[in-house]
Amino acid sequence: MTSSMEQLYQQVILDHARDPHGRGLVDGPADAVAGESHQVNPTCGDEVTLRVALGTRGTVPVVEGVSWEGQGCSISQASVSVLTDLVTGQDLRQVDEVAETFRALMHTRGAGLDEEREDALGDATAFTGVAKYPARIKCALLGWAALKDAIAKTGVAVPATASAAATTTEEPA
Amino acid sequence: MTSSMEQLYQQVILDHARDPHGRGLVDGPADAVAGESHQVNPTCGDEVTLRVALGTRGTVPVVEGVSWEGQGCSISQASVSVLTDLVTGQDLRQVDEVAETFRALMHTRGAGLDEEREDALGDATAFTGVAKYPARIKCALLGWAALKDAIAKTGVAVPATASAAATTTEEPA
Amino acid sequence: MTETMLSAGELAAVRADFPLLARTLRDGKPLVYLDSGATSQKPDVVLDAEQDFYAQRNAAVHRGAHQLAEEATEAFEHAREQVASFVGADVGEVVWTTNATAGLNLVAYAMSNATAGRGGEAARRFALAPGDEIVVTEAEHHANLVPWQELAARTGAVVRWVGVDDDGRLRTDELAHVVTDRTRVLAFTHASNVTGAVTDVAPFVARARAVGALTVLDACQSVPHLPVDLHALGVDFAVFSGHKMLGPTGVGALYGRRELLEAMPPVATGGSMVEVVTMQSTTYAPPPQRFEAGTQMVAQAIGMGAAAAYLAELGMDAVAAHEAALAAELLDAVASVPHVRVLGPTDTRDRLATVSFVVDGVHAHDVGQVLDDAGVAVRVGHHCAQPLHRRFGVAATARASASVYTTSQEIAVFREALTGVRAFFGWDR
Amino acid sequence: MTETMLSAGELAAVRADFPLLARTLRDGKPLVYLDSGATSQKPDVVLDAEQDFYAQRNAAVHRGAHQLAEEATEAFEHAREQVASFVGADVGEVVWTTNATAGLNLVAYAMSNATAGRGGEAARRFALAPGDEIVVTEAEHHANLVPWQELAARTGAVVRWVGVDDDGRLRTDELAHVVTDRTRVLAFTHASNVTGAVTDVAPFVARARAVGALTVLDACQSVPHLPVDLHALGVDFAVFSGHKMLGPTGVGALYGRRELLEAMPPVATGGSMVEVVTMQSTTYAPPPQRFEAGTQMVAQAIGMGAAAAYLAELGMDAVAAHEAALAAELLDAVASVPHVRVLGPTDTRDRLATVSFVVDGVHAHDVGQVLDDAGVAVRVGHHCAQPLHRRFGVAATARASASVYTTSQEIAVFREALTGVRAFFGWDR
Ligand SMILES: Cc1ncc(COP(=O)(O)O)c(C=O)c1O
Ligand SMILES: Cc1ncc(COP(=O)(O)O)c(C=O)c1O
Ligand code: FES
Ligand code: FES
Repeated sequence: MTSSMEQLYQQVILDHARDPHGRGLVDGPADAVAGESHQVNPTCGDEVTLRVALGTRGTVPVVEGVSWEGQGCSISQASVSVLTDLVTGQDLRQVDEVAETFRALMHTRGAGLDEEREDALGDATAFTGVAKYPARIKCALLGWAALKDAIAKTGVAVPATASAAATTTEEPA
Repeated sequence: MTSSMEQLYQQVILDHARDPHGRGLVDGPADAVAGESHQVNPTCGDEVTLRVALGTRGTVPVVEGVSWEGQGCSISQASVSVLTDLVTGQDLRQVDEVAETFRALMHTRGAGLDEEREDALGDATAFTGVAKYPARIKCALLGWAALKDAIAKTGVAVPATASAAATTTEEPA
Repeated sequence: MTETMLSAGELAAVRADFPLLARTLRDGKPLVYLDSGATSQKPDVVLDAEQDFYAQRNAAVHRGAHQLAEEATEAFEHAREQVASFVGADVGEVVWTTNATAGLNLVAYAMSNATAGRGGEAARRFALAPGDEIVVTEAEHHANLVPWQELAARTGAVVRWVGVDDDGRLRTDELAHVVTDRTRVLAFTHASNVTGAVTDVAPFVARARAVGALTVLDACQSVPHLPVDLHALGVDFAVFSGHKMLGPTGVGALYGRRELLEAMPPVATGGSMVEVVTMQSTTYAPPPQRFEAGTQMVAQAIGMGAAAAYLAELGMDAVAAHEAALAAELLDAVASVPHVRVLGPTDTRDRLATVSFVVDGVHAHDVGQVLDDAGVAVRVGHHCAQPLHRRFGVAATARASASVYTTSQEIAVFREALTGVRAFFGWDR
Repeated sequence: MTETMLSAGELAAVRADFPLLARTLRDGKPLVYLDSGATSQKPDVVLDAEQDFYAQRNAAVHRGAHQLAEEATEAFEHAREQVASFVGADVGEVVWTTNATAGLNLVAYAMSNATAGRGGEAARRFALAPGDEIVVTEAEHHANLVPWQELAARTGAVVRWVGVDDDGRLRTDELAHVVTDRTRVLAFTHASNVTGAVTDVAPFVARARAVGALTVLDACQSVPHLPVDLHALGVDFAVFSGHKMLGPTGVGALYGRRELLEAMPPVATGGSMVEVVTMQSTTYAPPPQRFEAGTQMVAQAIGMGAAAAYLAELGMDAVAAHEAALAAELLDAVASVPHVRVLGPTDTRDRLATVSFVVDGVHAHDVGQVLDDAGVAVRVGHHCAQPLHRRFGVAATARASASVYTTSQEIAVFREALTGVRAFFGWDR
């Protein structure tokens, strides 16, 4: 076993893959705003359907629940499982930040991010080793792509981040 | 000047090219059977239109006249000029034989044919050197292709050659 | 055919011809290349043929008066002869294409163009009308399915298909009712890139002839591995790729019976395939040039010719026999590992050394990753055959595929690595 | 741009990179290659890039889980970046094609498919209706004329064209009345492969935008010789070939503005360009993959990337300046020989070092043969531009065309050989 392989398949990943969280599509609370997205990884044909339920905390939109269904490799299944844990209960600005951080992690070729940013990722830092395997990056991002699209489909706008808001009124992508 | 170049552009060829025989389409005798063909050399776009008038000598069909019009390089112009001289007055079996011999000459890569066959070609043996230049073979054959097609268009069958007739009743191609 | 491997000496000599096989991977592991079904490695004679062309005679073909152009044209047309004779075709029946996919698209678009009236009366035999049927099989690579779906969508024709049995064999018994008087095209694979099953071509050709349909053979996987004689098979069209038969990327061939190519309208148009061009209209050159628009993949065609000559020199009977023995070893290897299921025939009759399988509880991509870590390169995914995978109720498989340079030792390394896969993912502990 | 040649030392260094230039011909004559307009010679870095790929990382791209496949994919996509940045495009806007001809056909067939309803609502902007107009120019290579004639024949659209003036320049003044509200496509060359005239693109783009027509630029002859920035030019589509820009045969590129590629339906279909395939129907991948069906010309793309990097390293300003000086020398050479007439501009402003000419009384092919005998390789014929030749009342010309590796000495040999042509055929004695 090479060390990059051990970094790829960290125990956290294997555990999430065998026993994924959020699997099985459920309807959110009746008063939640729902969005759903179906994404295909064209290189392998694997698919995920992800549903998000948004509520509000004060005036801020928050993710009340995530559920999904799909098939894919251990990386993709673990990733969407970890995502479910990470974003549930977070407000949309936080979700947007964590998603961007995860995307950034996937472009580090395995080097990882600085400590502060990694902290925000929790269990998702286990995916650092994936970035060494270009063919697997799409696996790790499949669920995140579905989440982004599902939130977009709710029609609820992501509030601008503090820094973004300071310089521009445009929504962060 | 290389020697293959001298063999390519023999004086006979240069002379025929400058002063070609049979150029200018004419109507054959009223009682002749006429055929006409237009051929294009796709590699250069040059063209020839050739008209043949057939009569009979006894029961044997003979070429009474050849005339043509077209544009092309010196090799093509000389070749159709020499062709005009060679086939006028010949019966169709002879024409067919000389055409086949000329085609054979073009596949000798400049080595030429045996003396007996070359004799039948007369001035056309001057084209021996052309066969060393694959790109020019089509030039030399352009008029001959038009002749073959023009004769075919008359509808007059080429009588079987002695040898061919002995083994098959099929028309020689 | 006897299943006799190349001797150790012969095989060592073959392998020495392939520079890439000497490569090592991360952590210094030797490469075990079992992905020849996707693309083959290339022997020195192929690389040298391309280099020699570029360094000695590179020029535009069929155009120039100068010596380089003559030499380039001669090398290019010689390559066409090499490829034609390798598959039992006449030289005028071979059209260069980018790959097999392009060859299939060429036929499909020619039919479209004929349907739009291009090519006149002679091309009418290629025209389709709404309700006409195009028959494919459930085993096809997307390259021999999607172009026909698109042709159907453009013309109003309908796609039907012959099924696959539980062993991965084509349901030849269905030909009688699926192929009917309405069938205009019967497009089918000579050998599946997933199951490795080799098709018995005769009943397909017979049935197509009986109803007057054109046959289109996907010979991508057969030409590199089996003796193929297209005239003897009697198909109307066939396609194959250079890169799968030890040749370069970027080149393939379309075979078409001469009288069909002569009647078929062009698809891509441009330079070198025309006769007379005016601003208003254009006339076209005879085949094969009519189908070769623009500057061709000259160096690659020459490389493909060299690959055909290399295989012919080895002898396709010897190649096929070697690979038949490898097929048995591959099947043995996967059968020896518990919880591994093969898609396709598990006997060695009429099959390639291409074995696709699933490991219970482990996604194919994860299987491939573990094998890769042991230096073993296999393909994972649907192998561009989603319907066939769906037929077997799986989304993806891992596929080990061999070629003439593959050794028994390599298959042993593969077997060993496969043995550890389930344990790695926490099963069977 | 100043017309400064590369210094003798720089030029010697460049020439040392091109193995073929050292070749001698029949009778030991050194080669004088003045046929770069047809195809260029290739530097070692290009040959090495291909060889290195085959010997080190050959594998199917975008597919495998194994290390070779990862490395191959990375090299392939890196090449796309190299080519994109060389022409001022984004990486996702570059589609690999076999050659420029294939790129033009791709756009024309995509429009056909859109007309047939493929690609749905988003693709409607590409659909043509009877009476719609496609405007080309009289200077086009057949590759940028015949595909549009065929598109017109398939859809009922009409082809119109912008003329050429006596100097060989496009009649920009005609744009205002030839390009109208009915115009859907304006396809024109960036530089003529016959006259060498370089087009002032801006008025074409401006007029097309004013009427809402798509612009298609044939950049085959500009990209190898001039700095080209497609974003700055503002065209919608552009095509060019690898083999003319020091790259391999068998590869080219289609540039398309991102939003157009995103809306455009596929043409060739098959593996690697799909998302979900069932026996009944198929969904397609985003661009550029949507337009890249089947196994790509991977080694050639990598070679084309290396060629772009090589030219970028030389600097396209330096290349253009060197060639501008060569253009002046070529024009001088032909002007010095009596009874020689040039087709195209005789000044050096906005023109390539490509000079086509006729010798009174001597057919172009015979001119070429005499030059060939002196070791000088030129192209003869209509250069795939019959209408342009007809415009000037000739069927064929001889064409001398230079590249970055061409020297003044070579042009002197050409001039010397040209001087003897008429005498050889018995004129002027
Ligand atoms: C101006 C121009 N356009 C198009 C082409 C066609 O290029 P290719 O043959 O590489 O497709 C050429 C070269 O032949 C050309 O010079
Ligand atoms: C059976 C089969 N058909 C068609 C193809 C397509 O070949 P290519 O990608 O070379 O066009 C392949 C290979 O991918 C194949 O295995
Ligand atoms: S292999 Fe399909 S998502 Fe990972
Ligand atoms: S060059 Fe055209 S016929 Fe000789």
